[in-house]
Amino acid sequence: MAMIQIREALRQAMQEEMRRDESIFLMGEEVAHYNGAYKVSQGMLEEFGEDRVVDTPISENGFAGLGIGAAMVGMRPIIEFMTWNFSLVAYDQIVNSAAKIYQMSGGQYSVPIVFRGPNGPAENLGSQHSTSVESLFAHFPGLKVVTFATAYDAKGLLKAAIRDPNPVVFLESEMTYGIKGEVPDEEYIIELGKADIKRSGTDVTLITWGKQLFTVQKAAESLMAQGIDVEIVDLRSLRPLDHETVFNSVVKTGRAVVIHEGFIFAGVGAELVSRIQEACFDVLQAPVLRVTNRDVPQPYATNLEKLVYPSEDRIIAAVQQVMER
Amino acid sequence: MAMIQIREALRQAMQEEMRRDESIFLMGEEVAHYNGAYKVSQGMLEEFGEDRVVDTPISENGFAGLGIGAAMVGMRPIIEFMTWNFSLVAYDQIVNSAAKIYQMSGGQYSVPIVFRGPNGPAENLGSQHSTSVESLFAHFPGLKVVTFATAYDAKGLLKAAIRDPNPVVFLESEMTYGIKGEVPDEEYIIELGKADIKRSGTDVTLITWGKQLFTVQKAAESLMAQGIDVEIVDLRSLRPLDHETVFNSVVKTGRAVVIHEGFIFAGVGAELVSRIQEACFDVLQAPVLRVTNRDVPQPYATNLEKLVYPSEDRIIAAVQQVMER
Amino acid sequence: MSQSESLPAKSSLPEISATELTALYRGMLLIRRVEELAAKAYTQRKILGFCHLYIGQESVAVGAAVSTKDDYWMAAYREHGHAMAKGVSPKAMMAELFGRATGCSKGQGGSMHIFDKAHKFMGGYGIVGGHVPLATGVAWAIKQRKEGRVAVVFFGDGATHQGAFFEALCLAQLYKLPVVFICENNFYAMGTPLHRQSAVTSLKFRADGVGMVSEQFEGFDVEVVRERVAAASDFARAGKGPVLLEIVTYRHRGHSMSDPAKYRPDGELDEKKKSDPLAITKARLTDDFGLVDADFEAITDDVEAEAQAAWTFAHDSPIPDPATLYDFTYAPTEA
Amino acid sequence: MSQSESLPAKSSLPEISATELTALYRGMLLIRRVEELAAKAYTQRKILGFCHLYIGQESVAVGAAVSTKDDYWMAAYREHGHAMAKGVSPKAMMAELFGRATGCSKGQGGSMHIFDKAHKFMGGYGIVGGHVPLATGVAWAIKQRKEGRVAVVFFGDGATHQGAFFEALCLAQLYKLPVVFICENNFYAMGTPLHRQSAVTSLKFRADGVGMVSEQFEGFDVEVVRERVAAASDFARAGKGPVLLEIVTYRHRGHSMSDPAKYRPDGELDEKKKSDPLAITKARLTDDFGLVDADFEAITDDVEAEAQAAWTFAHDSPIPDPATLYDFTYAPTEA
Ligand SMILES: Cc1ncc(C[n+]2csc(CCOP(=O)(O)OP(=O)(O)O)c2C)c(N)n1
Ligand SMILES: Cc1ncc(C[n+]2csc(CCOP(=O)(O)OP(=O)(O)O)c2C)c(N)n1
Ligand SMILES: [Mg+2]
Ligand SMILES: [Mg+2]
Repeated sequence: MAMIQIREALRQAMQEEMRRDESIFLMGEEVAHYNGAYKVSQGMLEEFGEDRVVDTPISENGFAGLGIGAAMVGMRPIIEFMTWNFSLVAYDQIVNSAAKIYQMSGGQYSVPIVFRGPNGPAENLGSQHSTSVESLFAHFPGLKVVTFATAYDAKGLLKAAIRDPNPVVFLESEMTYGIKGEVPDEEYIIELGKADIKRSGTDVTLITWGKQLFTVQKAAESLMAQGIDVEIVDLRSLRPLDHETVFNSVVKTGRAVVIHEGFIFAGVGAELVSRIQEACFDVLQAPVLRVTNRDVPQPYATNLEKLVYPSEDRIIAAVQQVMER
Repeated sequence: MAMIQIREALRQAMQEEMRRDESIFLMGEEVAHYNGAYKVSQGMLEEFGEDRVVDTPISENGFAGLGIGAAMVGMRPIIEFMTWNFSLVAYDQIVNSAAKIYQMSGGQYSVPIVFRGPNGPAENLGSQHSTSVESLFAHFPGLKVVTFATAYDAKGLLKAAIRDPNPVVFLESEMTYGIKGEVPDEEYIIELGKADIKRSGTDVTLITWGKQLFTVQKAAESLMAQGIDVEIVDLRSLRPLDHETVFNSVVKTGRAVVIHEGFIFAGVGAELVSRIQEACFDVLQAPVLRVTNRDVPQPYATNLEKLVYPSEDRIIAAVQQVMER
Repeated sequence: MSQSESLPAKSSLPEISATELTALYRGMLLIRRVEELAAKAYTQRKILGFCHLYIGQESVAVGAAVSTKDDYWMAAYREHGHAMAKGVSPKAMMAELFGRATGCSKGQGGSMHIFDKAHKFMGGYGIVGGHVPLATGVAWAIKQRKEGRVAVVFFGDGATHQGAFFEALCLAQLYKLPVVFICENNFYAMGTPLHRQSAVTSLKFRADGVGMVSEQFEGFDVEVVRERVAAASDFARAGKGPVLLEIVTYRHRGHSMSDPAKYRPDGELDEKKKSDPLAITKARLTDDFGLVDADFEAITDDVEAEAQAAWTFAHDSPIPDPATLYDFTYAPTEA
Repeated sequence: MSQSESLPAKSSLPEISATELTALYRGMLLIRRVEELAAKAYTQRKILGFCHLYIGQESVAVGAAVSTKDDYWMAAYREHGHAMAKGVSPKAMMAELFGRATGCSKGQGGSMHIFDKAHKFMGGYGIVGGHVPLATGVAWAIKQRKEGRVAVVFFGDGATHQGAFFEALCLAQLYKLPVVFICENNFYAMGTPLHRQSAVTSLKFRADGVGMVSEQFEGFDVEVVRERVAAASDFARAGKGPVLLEIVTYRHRGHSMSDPAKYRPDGELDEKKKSDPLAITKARLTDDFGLVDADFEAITDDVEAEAQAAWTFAHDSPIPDPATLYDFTYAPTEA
């Protein structure tokens, strides 16, 4: 086991896969000569050369489409969006081409492509640079949507995403690239579509994904101190969604809170709540609550921005609320 | 009261407002000389001239942006998307410019614009032409999202949308433009954000919007015949969402089914379910169910396509299921 | 702008023979007859949804296919002609239009989404301009794998105002990708004539903005298309970079089956029908290659039989099995 | 392509006077000093998020403002200089960077989203190319209302590969809208030099693809910018259509405060600093208008006081009231 940064874990995943399979290439803004806007692809140009680590102009719609076309004829592109905010100019390509070509062609053309990059807010970037896009993609059958919190999960999931024959939206976070975690020396893959119970508990199920796991874990410590034994489910894959693991947990605890960044309205949290209340109706002791962004475009000023995102306090309050029933 | 087609109701709304306010103009593909791809704008070029009823090239991102810029300096554009499927190439403009400019500018620039056109599937158009976009826009604070089923609602809501100082996503349906309904001779406006109870009942609340109202109404007839007294809530506005009306109904009936076209995953239906289970937890006799598209890109073949959309049968089955609890 | 290079005046193709030109004529006629049957089936509601006919433009697809038989093609939603020119069987295509399990896209795609991997026909697409970037990706793969192929992508005049089209041109030129961009300028995007879509009505100029080689020509004569597309594909195949061809053409029918096309100026259609590709090539075969009425009758009979067989096949084919509904959402993950 | 027209060699502006040029010099210096303070505040974490400095490019915004004082401006995220050139007070801007309630965007926007309606400064925007279409809409309104104004939109070389940019050009030219598109070609989009972004490195050629008048020139000398932007705005104001100007410039700092800019070839920055706009104009004022050291000292003192006052104002201003969190999502519906 080595302790490495998340950016290194992601890089290792790409490197190992690229060594194994010549059809994989990485393309995006600043990924090659600049070594990545957030240094995820550091050194990869040197190892793989300009044909496989490719800088693009600022033409997301164009190069997303380029990747899809290449995937149709058997390449395995990894398309980096400098951040997912900028994927919205390429939205049509992802949801109307990548997600639908396998279906439209009656199964003749699959689209083995990974779109990856940092999702969600960093700090003080204002409303155009802070969007969490998961629900915008997870809405669409034909896409897979994957995210992670730890270095271990980052590497194993990215390798699985690269090997998947379907388009995968892979969501990282600018804020956690530098966080270290243990990663095995030997090769491993984490199957897509499997949630991970990051902590077992009996009183209440906290469901989350991505970097919110860290906030949830901190809140969990306070809650434990208050004698509330929480179970933490880290979804990892949003589509396919491992509702079995979620349901099993809620059946055990009888209570659930979903915590995620991004807007609440028709978010992935809403999907979870809907499924839980349907499957676990008879065991639920309290309504399932959501802790998400406040329903406003993200303001720049720090004091306002902090009010917007899920916080330890808000998570604790929500858990207390469901425990009171 | 006159019986008019929905397309006429929409046209009247635009005409009346354009006569009243010179700053309004209609822009989109084929809206002028061709009189509208679906004839909604029939005759409007003749009445208002080329400066106010404007044909565009196939540049949705461009002309959506044009509308937003014009709105910032006091014009009131109505931007028609030939269908909302094609709005996805303009997604960035709508969610990153229109939705956020009021906020980014600290309230200096409002964006009074209506984006309108047919949403959702028609028949046998395949997967790229059948997307229901409501959740993709309703997700974003800063936008309003409005839809309707009847001619009466169409006119009153479109007039309100045009007068609203915020960007409004206004969703119509190709399939219902020809349906007639009564519309008063005198002027009226329907406030945005108010649901309408299309039928009162006591046993179960059916919540829907847009053209699914008609399927729901048909299902309701069968259900009534089985002795199940349904209440039908037509949301009309998806954002802001009139959850008060919904909650009041569910408090009365204790049961709810949400019916909508489009994909289920993180749809507006999920938002409704989440809010209902939270607000009405103690009165709910059964889980809230959703009847939506099957989770596949829409196939072309009629027999498959029919399986995908919410049907009377599926609605009836869902209602029976919640009634059995 | 300073176009660094222009296409050579002459392609690598040999002079056309009677046999070859006859085959091209037959190819065009087949498209026309199959589409006429499709139109009939549409009015009988055997074909549903949108149905965009290619009638009048056949020379473009058929001429383009000569030099690019083993290359990759993509087109928009008006793609029946391209599909058949590329080798897709009329049966499999007609069955697709009928929404049958035997359709080339298994009944999943319909008229706008004809796919046939065996013939490297990579689809019809419904979002105007949206497929143009895909072709740059195919070309990317070709270049990396040194396949010696080209990617050919067809789109209309209306698509040349889309950001996706522009970005694709930018990328193709930057990376010197082997793409032949074929703009079929039929002067209308639905009901809007080109001069009300664009300030520049010669669309080959779009290439100037990105430094790409381009050429405009009339495409009613299949021999001209054959020759100039060959010149373009020679160029791209040789690694010299992409080419934008603007091929001037005309559609005889409305935008789709539901468009009465009342926006045409009086007499325009009649005038344009004088340059019907079938008539031009028939005249040439008669005048210069000595074909006689009996030859044309034989071709026509043969084509009509093939078209009719397509109808029969489609008509008699089973509709998709409802049990397959979920089979086309995700490709199965290999073990 | 056949550019129908080119800009007149001479604008309607009078010859520049000592007073005017001194004011332009002062304007450029003010931008520089305020940004230097912003950089300092950034390193002290008083300014957060992204912070893109305009240092080195000041001549473009300041020169452009001369003929477009009462016109509408929009810019990207590197817009401090444009904002101040357009009249936004350094205090209100600095307070915005500090995230204060007194900021021109009330602390909602930050460095990338400076807005000031009173000065027709319609914002900085964060999605590359995304604001370019907005300017066509402003121009649409101008044209309909016969305001006699123009819309001026600034963007970088990197934005000229975006579909949004291209579609905006198409629309502006089709409708003959009074827009002056100003591409500030500083040869880098983040770390990528222009020749690796685009096959065409003279970006004025983008205009050729849509038939628009365009011109490229070096913008280090504020007088040149003043004159050529005036020629362009004369043209657009007269209803002759939009213009694309490619103004060659250079940024002295990294892309943003967090970019060390190691990608520059050795010596490039030093070489470019020889054409620092401040130095050029200072020399001209000295050589041709007789300004002496004391004059420059007075200007510098004055500017430094103003910049310092901006810092103090920002620093002493209150942060936004948390109770206002929900006030900026929707404009209130009138009764
Ligand atoms: C992005 C987008 N906008 C609008 C449409 C609706 N639409 C379908 S075809 C068409 C006209 C296209 O014209 P052109 O590209 O010239 O092709 P042609 O039909 O002449 O072959 C339009 C506007 C669409 N499919 N996609
Ligand atoms: C659509 C989009 N893609 C990527 C980015 C990230 N990004 C921000 S600035 C920038 C470079 C822009 O370069 P240029 O347009 O030349 O402007 P300059 O920074 O030189 O002023 C990039 C890639 C973005 N903001 N928006
Ligand atoms: Mg056309
Ligand atoms: Mg630049």
